[in-house]
Amino acid sequence: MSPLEIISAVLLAIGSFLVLSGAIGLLRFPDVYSRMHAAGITDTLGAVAILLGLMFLAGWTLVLAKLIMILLFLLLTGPTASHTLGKAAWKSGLQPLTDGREPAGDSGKGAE
Amino acid sequence: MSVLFSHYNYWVVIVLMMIGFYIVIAQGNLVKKLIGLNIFQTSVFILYISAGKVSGGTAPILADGITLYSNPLPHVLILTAIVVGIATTALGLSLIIRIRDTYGSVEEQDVRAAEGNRKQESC
Amino acid sequence: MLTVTTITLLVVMAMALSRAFVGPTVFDRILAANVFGTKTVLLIAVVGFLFGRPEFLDIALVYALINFIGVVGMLRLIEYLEEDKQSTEDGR
Amino acid sequence: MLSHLPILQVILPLLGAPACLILWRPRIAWAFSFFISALAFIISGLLLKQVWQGGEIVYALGGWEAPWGIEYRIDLLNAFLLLIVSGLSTVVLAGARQSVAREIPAEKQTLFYVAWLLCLAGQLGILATGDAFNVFVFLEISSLSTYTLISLSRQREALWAAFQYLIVGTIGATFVLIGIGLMYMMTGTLNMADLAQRLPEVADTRTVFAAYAFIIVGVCLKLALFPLHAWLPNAYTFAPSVVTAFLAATATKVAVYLLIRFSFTVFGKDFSTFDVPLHSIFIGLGLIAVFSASTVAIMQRNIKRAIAYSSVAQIGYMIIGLGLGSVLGLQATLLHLFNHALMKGALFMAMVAMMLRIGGITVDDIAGLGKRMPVTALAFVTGGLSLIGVPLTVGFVSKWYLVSAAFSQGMWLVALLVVLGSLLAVMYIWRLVEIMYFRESPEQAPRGEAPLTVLLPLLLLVLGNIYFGIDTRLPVSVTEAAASSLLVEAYQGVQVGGAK
Amino acid sequence: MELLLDISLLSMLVATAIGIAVSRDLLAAVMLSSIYGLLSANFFVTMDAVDVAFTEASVGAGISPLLMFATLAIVGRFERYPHQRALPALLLVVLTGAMLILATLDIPAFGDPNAPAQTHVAPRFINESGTEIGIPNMVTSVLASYRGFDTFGEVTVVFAAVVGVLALLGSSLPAAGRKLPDTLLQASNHRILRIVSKILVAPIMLFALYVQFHGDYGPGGGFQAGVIFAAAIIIYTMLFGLEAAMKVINVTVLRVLAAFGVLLYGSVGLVAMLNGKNFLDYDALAADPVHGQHYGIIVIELGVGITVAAVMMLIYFAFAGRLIDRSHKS
Repeated sequence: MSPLEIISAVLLAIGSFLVLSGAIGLLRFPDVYSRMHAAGITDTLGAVAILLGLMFLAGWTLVLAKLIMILLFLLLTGPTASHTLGKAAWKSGLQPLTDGREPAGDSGKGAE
Repeated sequence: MSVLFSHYNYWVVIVLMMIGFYIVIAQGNLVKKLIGLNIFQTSVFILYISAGKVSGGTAPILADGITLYSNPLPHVLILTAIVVGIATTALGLSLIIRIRDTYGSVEEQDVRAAEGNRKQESC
Repeated sequence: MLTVTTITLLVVMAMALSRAFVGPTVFDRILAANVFGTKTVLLIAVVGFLFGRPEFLDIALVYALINFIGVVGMLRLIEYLEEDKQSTEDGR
Repeated sequence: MLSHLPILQVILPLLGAPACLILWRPRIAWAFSFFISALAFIISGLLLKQVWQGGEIVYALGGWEAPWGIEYRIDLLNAFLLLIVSGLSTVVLAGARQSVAREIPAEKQTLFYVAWLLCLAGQLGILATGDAFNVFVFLEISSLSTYTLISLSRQREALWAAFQYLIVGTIGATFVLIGIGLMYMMTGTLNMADLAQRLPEVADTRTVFAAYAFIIVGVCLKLALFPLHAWLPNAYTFAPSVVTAFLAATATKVAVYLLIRFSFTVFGKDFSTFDVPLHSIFIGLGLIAVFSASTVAIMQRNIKRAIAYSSVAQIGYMIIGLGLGSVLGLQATLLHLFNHALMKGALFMAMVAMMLRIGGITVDDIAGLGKRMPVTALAFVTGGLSLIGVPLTVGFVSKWYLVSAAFSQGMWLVALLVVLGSLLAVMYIWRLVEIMYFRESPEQAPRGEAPLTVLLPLLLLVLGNIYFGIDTRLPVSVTEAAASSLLVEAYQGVQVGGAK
Repeated sequence: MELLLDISLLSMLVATAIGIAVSRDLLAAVMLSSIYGLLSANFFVTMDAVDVAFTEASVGAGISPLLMFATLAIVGRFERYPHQRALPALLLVVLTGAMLILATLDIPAFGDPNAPAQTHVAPRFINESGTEIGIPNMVTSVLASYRGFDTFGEVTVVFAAVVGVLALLGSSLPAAGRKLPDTLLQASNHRILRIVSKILVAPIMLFALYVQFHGDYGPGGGFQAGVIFAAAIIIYTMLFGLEAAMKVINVTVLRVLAAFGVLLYGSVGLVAMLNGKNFLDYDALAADPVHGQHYGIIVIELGVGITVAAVMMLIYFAFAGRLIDRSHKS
């Protein structure tokens, strides 16, 4: 294994871990906002790690350029999407879950 | 057992096809019908593409050092079919919008009922 | 490592899919769809390397684009429906 | 340029449609599309002559020979149908302008002609092509434009009718697509002639059987063969009048053509009549269609709907001829394709004239029409007589061939039932005749004939009904040659099959 | 690994399809159908059909859900009745499915390189297209040249669709100069979204051009490029309103462009005919047949791209216009 491959493997491993933890958050967290928090953050960072890992495998080719394009695109759109989503949820009157009470949004107004 | 391994792909596709077909004929909401139609057609596309796969082959774009390619012909056919599918969907959706304008509903039951009333009136 | 990443991504896709099924609010579903979309982008990229033909990354770029447009479209629809509902309620 | 006729036939309307959209003015669009359609008609006449004299014409598109490329293959069968379709389109289009101006909002009239040209191009494309997948593509062109044409009507039910047709039509087309895919998996080719060569090797597999079943069911959905006919009466009743005239005269013909092409050319007579019990199914369904649809037709108040149900019945006759599976039976079907186009063209064209003057088409609207619009009423009656199959009209010719085909195979029961079915047609036509001639007109009912531009095409169709009923040489000789050329190869196949 | 990918994608597809069937919230159903599109596109990638994956992603997960969302905004979000005639439908479906499964028992095994589909017609495309057409992407070769007439038909289908949509919804398409009350469509409260999208519009169009002209060498081509180009305009329309979009490009121009693309495609065929070859025989376009093929493919792909982009924009405009009409009424 060349050093490049080792770096790439490490990055891929980090990415996989982040993505997986984000997904667990997406499944296990109690309300939209916390799920958004879990998914939004890990999603972007995980994607960055995985794409970086792939870049080390690609070498100096057109593939590298395309990977960078994808990375830039994801970096730009991922947070924007999360932000807009959160804003839309808030505007629709969905309340975040606080101190253990039932989330008001669950099958509440937002689901209608 | 060998049949299972060599054909399971097709069988799953058929199950998909039949789910789509079921939505088209059993569900009354017109938008849902079109969604079902989409699933039905997409599954047929998957059937075609599965038929073009050659095990060990790669995408049919010439590259150095690669000798085994999958069959490009089904890909071409399905490209055409996908376009036909979206054309049908667009037309169907605009019909639905107009139906909603005139009948006030997009449920098959309501539309049929409205039709029935009119027929009785005219008799 | 590519294999492991692929499997992880598949698992994550399945999890996102189940969140999209369960909901419960529509924003959960949109979030799940968004997560699902980005994972698809990554999967295509990784699979390209796994099968040794990584030059088809154009597709991944299209996925990312489509995913973004889809999310925006969904959100606009929700907002439209909300406002529509409010305006009819006001009308009453 | 003569060698390019097969493709010119199709691309003229195909390129005419976008050109028409750019022209935009409705009046110019009408003139332009009429011109294109007439050109296509002339070309199809030339093609028929070429095929009659020189045999099959093959045209490789893009210069790639089949089976790698797509080819057009014109034989007598499709040359004959090309002539019917483009001819009827031209005649109906000639009388369409005033009717369209009355029934369709001004800003949509151009789109109407564009859709008409696309529909024509689609149908001609289906007829001319020798490639199974190309059939699917052109099937969809004609279907999409047909949905558009139907939905352009001012009646609100047309929207629902068009949607129903869209769902059914798409399911049908997808079934055809499945069938083509299964055939491709078994043979590796899409070219019809090539398929015909390679299918016998795998004819005894379940896959090929299923492929055939899916294609037949898909086409029959389009054809509105009983019991898959539910969409047709609505679509025909609520579509704009000229569209009904066009569709009734051509769309079912194209579907029957596909049935013949796939059954006899692609799969071969051996397969479709020996491996699959097709004749009994077709004859049975055909007879049920004749009786059930005719009975329903008797009870309709809207005469457009009555004649639409009669179309379902007439499709039954065509299918019976197919089911007989003999040269004579096939010839009867082909003759009936031609004759049915003439008589339905005349009947629906008469209704175009009525709609233009009276604005309605129910039984009450046409009371006393014999006095108010004598020419139109007479034309309608002549078309009706032809539908019944009275001697000296075209309807008689095809019924005669059908009955004698049944007799020659000893199926006297089928022959008897066919004759009985005609009696039902007498009932629904007589009812309309009675209303038109023996009932008093309502007070202040509009009177006076439709303008000459509508009457002339109508009279042309009526004259066609009578002329070809007396001088039967042209259709009979062409259909005879076409039918035997389709089945003679198959007969050789029978001998091979008998030898093993 | 391929087997694992295959199985997991297929099972997710089945799960999604069932989810669509049972969901009575149409919004969820459309969302799932867009996921279905993504999944099947993924499946196409594992089946080596990169071009198809490209198209399916942009159609099945892109345009078609967008149109459905617009429709839902007009017709409402929930299904009103439970399934009707569920039992007969189920019976029919099971019967058809059983027949199909029986049919598959006799087809060659999945991936079999000796299946007739792989040995009869296809080898010529794989082995000869490199020298006969001279471009590496076989799918483009077959699509644009060997079966160029199918593609001509495909463009015509797209054109037929826009004719239908204009006939049905065209009256809501404002003529130039009409004031549109589309505050609802302007999303003026989404400042970040608007800025980011505005930044993205130009690169997306650039990417569309890349896809258009790179189709000979990789996945892509006129259709995909047209869809992506239209997507850029659609995202702009969604955030800045129909009026703003129509200032950029107006309906009459789009209508002419939609027709022009088809005519461009056809005229390539006619030129070939005038040069004494058959319709769409690109050999006739240059002295050297391979050059001729290349020119022909570039021009017809351009025709496809123009028509598809114009048509998709027109269709979306017609839908959005109907949305405004309706909000204006209420």
